[in-house]
Amino acid sequence: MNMAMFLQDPGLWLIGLVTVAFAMLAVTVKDLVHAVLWLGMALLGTAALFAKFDASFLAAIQVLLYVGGVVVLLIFGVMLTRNHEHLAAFRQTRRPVRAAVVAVALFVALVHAILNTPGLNDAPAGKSVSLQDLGLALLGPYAFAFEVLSLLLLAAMVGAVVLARKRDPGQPSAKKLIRHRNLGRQVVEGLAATDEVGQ
Amino acid sequence: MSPLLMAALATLAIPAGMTLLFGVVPMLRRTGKPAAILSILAATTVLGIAGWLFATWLGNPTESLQIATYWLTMGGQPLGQVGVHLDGISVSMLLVVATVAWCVQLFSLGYLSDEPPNGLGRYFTYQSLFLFSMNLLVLAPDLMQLFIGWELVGATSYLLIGFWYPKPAAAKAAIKAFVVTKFADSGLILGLMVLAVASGGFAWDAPITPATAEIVAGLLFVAVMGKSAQFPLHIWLPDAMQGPTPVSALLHAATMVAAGVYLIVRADPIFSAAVHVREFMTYLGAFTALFAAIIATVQTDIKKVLAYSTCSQLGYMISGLGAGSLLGGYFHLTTHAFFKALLFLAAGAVIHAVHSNEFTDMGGLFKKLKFVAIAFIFGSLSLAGVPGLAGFYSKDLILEAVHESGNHFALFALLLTAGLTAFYMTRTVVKTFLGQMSHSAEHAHGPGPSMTLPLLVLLVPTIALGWAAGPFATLFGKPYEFHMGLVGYTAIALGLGGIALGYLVYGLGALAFLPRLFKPVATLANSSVMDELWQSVYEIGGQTPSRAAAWTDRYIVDGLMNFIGWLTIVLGQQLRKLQTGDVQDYLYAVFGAAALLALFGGWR
Amino acid sequence: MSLADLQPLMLGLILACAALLVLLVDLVIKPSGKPILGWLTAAILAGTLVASWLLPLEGEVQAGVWQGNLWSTFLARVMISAGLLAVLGGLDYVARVWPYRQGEFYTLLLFSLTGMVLLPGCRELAAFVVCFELMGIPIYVLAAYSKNDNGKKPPEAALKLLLIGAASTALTFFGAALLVGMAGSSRFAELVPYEPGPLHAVAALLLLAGMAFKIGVAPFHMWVPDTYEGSPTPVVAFLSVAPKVAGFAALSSIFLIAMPTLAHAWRPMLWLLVVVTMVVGNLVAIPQTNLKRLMAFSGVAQVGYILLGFLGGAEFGAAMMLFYLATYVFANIGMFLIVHAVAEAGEGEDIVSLNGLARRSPWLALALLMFLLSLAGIPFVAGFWAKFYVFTAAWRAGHGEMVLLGALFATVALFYYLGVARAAFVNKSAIEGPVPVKRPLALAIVVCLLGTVGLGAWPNPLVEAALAAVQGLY
Amino acid sequence: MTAILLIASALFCAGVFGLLTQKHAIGVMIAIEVMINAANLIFVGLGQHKGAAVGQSFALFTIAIAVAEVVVGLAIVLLLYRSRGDVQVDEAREMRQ
Repeated sequence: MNMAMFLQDPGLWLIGLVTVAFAMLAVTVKDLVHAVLWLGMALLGTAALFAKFDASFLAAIQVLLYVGGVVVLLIFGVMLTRNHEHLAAFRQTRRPVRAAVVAVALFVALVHAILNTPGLNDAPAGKSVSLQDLGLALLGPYAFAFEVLSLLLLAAMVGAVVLARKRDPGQPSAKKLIRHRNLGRQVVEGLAATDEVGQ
Repeated sequence: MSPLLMAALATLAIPAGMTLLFGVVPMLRRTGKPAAILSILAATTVLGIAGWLFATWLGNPTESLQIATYWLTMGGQPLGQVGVHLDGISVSMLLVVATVAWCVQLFSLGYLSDEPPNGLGRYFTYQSLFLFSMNLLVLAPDLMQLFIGWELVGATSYLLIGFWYPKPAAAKAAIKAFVVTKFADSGLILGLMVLAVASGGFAWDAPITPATAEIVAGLLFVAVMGKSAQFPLHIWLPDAMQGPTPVSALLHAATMVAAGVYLIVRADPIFSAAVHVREFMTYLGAFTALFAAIIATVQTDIKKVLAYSTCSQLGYMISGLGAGSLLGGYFHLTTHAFFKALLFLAAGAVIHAVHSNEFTDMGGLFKKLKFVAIAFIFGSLSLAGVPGLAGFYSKDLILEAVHESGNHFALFALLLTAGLTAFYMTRTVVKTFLGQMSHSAEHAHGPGPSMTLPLLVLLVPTIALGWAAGPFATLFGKPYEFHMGLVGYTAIALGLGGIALGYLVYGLGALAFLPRLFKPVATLANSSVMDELWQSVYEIGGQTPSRAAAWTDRYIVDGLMNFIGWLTIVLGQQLRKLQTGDVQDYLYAVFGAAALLALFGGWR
Repeated sequence: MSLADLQPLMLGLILACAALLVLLVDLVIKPSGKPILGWLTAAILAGTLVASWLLPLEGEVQAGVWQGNLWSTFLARVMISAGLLAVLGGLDYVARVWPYRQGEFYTLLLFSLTGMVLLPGCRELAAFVVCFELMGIPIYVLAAYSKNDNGKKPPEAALKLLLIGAASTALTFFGAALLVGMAGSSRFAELVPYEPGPLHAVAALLLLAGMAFKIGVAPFHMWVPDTYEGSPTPVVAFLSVAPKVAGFAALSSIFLIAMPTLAHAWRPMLWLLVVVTMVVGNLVAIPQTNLKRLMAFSGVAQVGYILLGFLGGAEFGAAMMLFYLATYVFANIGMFLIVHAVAEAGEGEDIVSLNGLARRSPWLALALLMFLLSLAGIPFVAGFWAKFYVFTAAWRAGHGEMVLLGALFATVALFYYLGVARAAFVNKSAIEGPVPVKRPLALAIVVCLLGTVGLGAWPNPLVEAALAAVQGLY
Repeated sequence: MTAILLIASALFCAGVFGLLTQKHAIGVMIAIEVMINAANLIFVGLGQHKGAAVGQSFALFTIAIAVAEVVVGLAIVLLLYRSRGDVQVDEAREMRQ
């Protein structure tokens, strides 16, 4: 990265680097709750970049859906699976060197390819995509994908519900089952007792 | 459709129908004896048809008839055929197969008389299946159908080797045969593929360049090495002797193992273009012949002797075909089929009588089993190449051809094999039928008529087929004239010498009255000294190489196969450790590979 | 857009509606009547399969975003058959083990099938990715469907599938983002320029890595054995074939349609992956003792052969890949259903649990043998022709070395396939009496057996159909 | 465009690093979200640069799919927690080799 590239658009670089820093924090800090919050910050940084790209609708979606949805869900998950005995929410990381080798290798490959691919720095098209364009696209060429997406969300919802619920509708409750089993045991024990008396 | 083709189709339909009948109606199969008789009747019909066809072809040897339909296509282009193809070669082979199969089925009726009805029915189901498969192979109009027959006879072979499958050795032998021949068969599959890609079909005489012919022939020959038990893929054949003896006679001596030779004869247009492969065949065949003959001299199991002898004789055929003598290789296949089937069936009668395969349980059986012994001795003489008997003529053709091809190594090895063959067959005859009677031999009982009749039938071609070499040669459209050269005389001398030596070692060495007869000599050198002398000469001169060869066979060849197996297993166990169960390690694999892919993609 | 414009999508629409229908029926039905849901699903799938011959399914949707032709129809038939066989095979198990969540099971299965059926026709990356995920997400759920009933294994199996699946999705997205961003379009035809740069190659390979996970190419395969072992067997029967078929369809459409100009980048890598896959799959299968794990590695090895067809050049190779997939569906589902039947009889899922099967249930053992022979590529069951044609395709494309390697490993594969056969035919078992097989399960096994044996005797029609289907790809 | 690509690559590789170091299942999912976010950045950034609606549309689909995966993923993590009492991915090694 040279100075000229930076000076072309310093704002982009600043927000971008801050976002990357947030992301690094999200995957390295000790406390899992903090990590989720740092993830939220990184997502907000991305939203800021979206806004900078003049994609305000996407920025709003990013804030609403990602920061408002995913982050909350993840915190929820952390709370639900917090193991009070081991304090597992204080997450440990491991094998940072090995992981860094893989990540850096991938990064080197990407950077090398990016810097060597011609035609990436054409002049921008000039027109930016408006909300209206986006709407037309979603109901035009992407209507098929959009419809399939609705099925996907439904499937995910059905799946998540079926997995997360403790008892299926119509299934006798655990308490009832235990009562039945106890009843059975009492009967058996009672019979055994009568047997003993008989002898 | 001509009645000849109808009849040929019937040779396929009748045994196939029997197999289906036994398979679909278990009630019939489980009756045992009635099923056996039905199967034998079917085999008789097939034999009759084969005889009629053969007689027709003797009158008109160059005729060729075919009916076939396309069965496989590739990209809309017709590729494989099914049907029957009749010419001099297929018709004569059909007769050989039908005769031996008929004899073996009849013999089995007596041999397996102790088998429970259920097992007997199963046995004859397999026998019918084999007859169908072998006929399918023999009558194939192209290589693809031959391959189907090839695989089917292989499958029948595993079923029959493992017939007594509760016996662990039998089950193990069946699996060994399966793996080894399957490995070899991949050569056939690859060869077919190359042929299909190069010529757009599987025809015998597909138009291909000599270079392609070398590849195809080389790949096909790998399969032949497996099926026809050539070094180093012969290792399954001795183990295959775990099957019932009539099975060994039919599949592992006379017909199935000869399928490789038959394939080379059929695919002659391809093989004759492949000069280097043929040269290799000459060498390998000769080497196998010698190698197996040496091992045969130290075996103590009568079936193992015959099994190695089969390897050795197949080596003869391969060597002859490599030297360019189509007639020699094929004629030896024919004569060998008869006399080796005879030998195996006679051995079967012996085993049936003494309930053991080991020489130690035999000896002096000549008195008890006169006819069997005579049959076995004639078979041995034919195999040893005694002039006038069938084996002599066919062996001579091969030796002459190898001599003409100028391959001195092969000629030397084959001549030496001729002597050794005579030697070990004499040893077998002596140990089985002459000398001291063992304990179990004293209780031996003679075979019934269903076992004697097949021996009688097989005895005829064993003695007389050599005289029919002339008419036989016309099937190849070649003139035949018998002439004896130096090679022929050498072979006779070696054969007779081998017999004499064998008798000296095993006959005279063991005869107790000999010292008494020559008392003065015996006082000088008592019999035990003679014994030991012969023994030590034999040990140094004969035993050591044989032992070495047997050792090589067991530890090097078998060992190599085992080593490859061991290596795959060890590698598998090492690779398995990568599967740690830790999902993060799996992610490492995914992203490590992704990073490598990306690095490659970016720098390319 | 009128309804007539959606005609080519009809199979997908039927399946999506069926998923919703099952969900609705589930709401109103009494718990005791819920097994009807399985039969309903099976009937709908059978009906859809028949409909695939009756309905006109050719044509474009939305100016070429989706293309219905013989290619998409052929694959849809294979995938629907796989779904039908898995549903039939698992019918009694689902009703017995999860009596109160049968509706969701079939709904999710149908959703997954919808994604698969829609996948091969996609000619645009966004739709493609969404269909790919519609196929994947329900499978994560199905893999975890035993929840906490069977000890610690099922959640772990699902977690491994999910984490690796989600990470692969991220890879796919990133690759897709690079390609779409650089092209400014997500149409396959416009995705890669005539003279691609290094970043195009990197993006294509990241996409390959992301999708390789789904079909279980080594080294992206490592979730496969663990997930197979821990997941319910009827789910595994489905999971082991249907997503693989769809994954190969996806791979073909992306790489053969969109990236021919990048072939110099992905072909050598694919070559390498085939080698690694064959080595790892075949060798690691040998020491396995659990049948499902063994089948998992066997599946990895099979993927190596299928990829060989893909590698084997354009039309002929792709067609033979289709043929291989079709034969694989029958043999592999058949194997898993037999494992399922034996495990249901209370014998467990190890190879030793098959001991004495030939004496106990000869017909089941015969079917097992046929499936094993087909997987091993022994003549003359369906799998032999599959290997034969795939090898021929590779040979034609000049990959002689791969043919030799494949033939070598086909022999190695005999070790473990014969090991299974030996358990069934040679080993003895203390247990007597036949293995009980429920009727729908028996029906599914018989269909698999007929398919395996029938295609072995007469492979021609399917070969011709596959060759015709490939015409639709271009 | 190069700037966006470089920043996104850094973001993606940060995600990869996290994916490989986290011991907690939810930590792994956080890392995956970072990676998907990198993809979104490219979709939107390059799409706007080219003036093509495909970028933003695709990003929308991606976000929705990511949410769906998180939802199902959390349900599975919950199952794991119920069966094991913790959700450390390196502890869940019942099945291996």
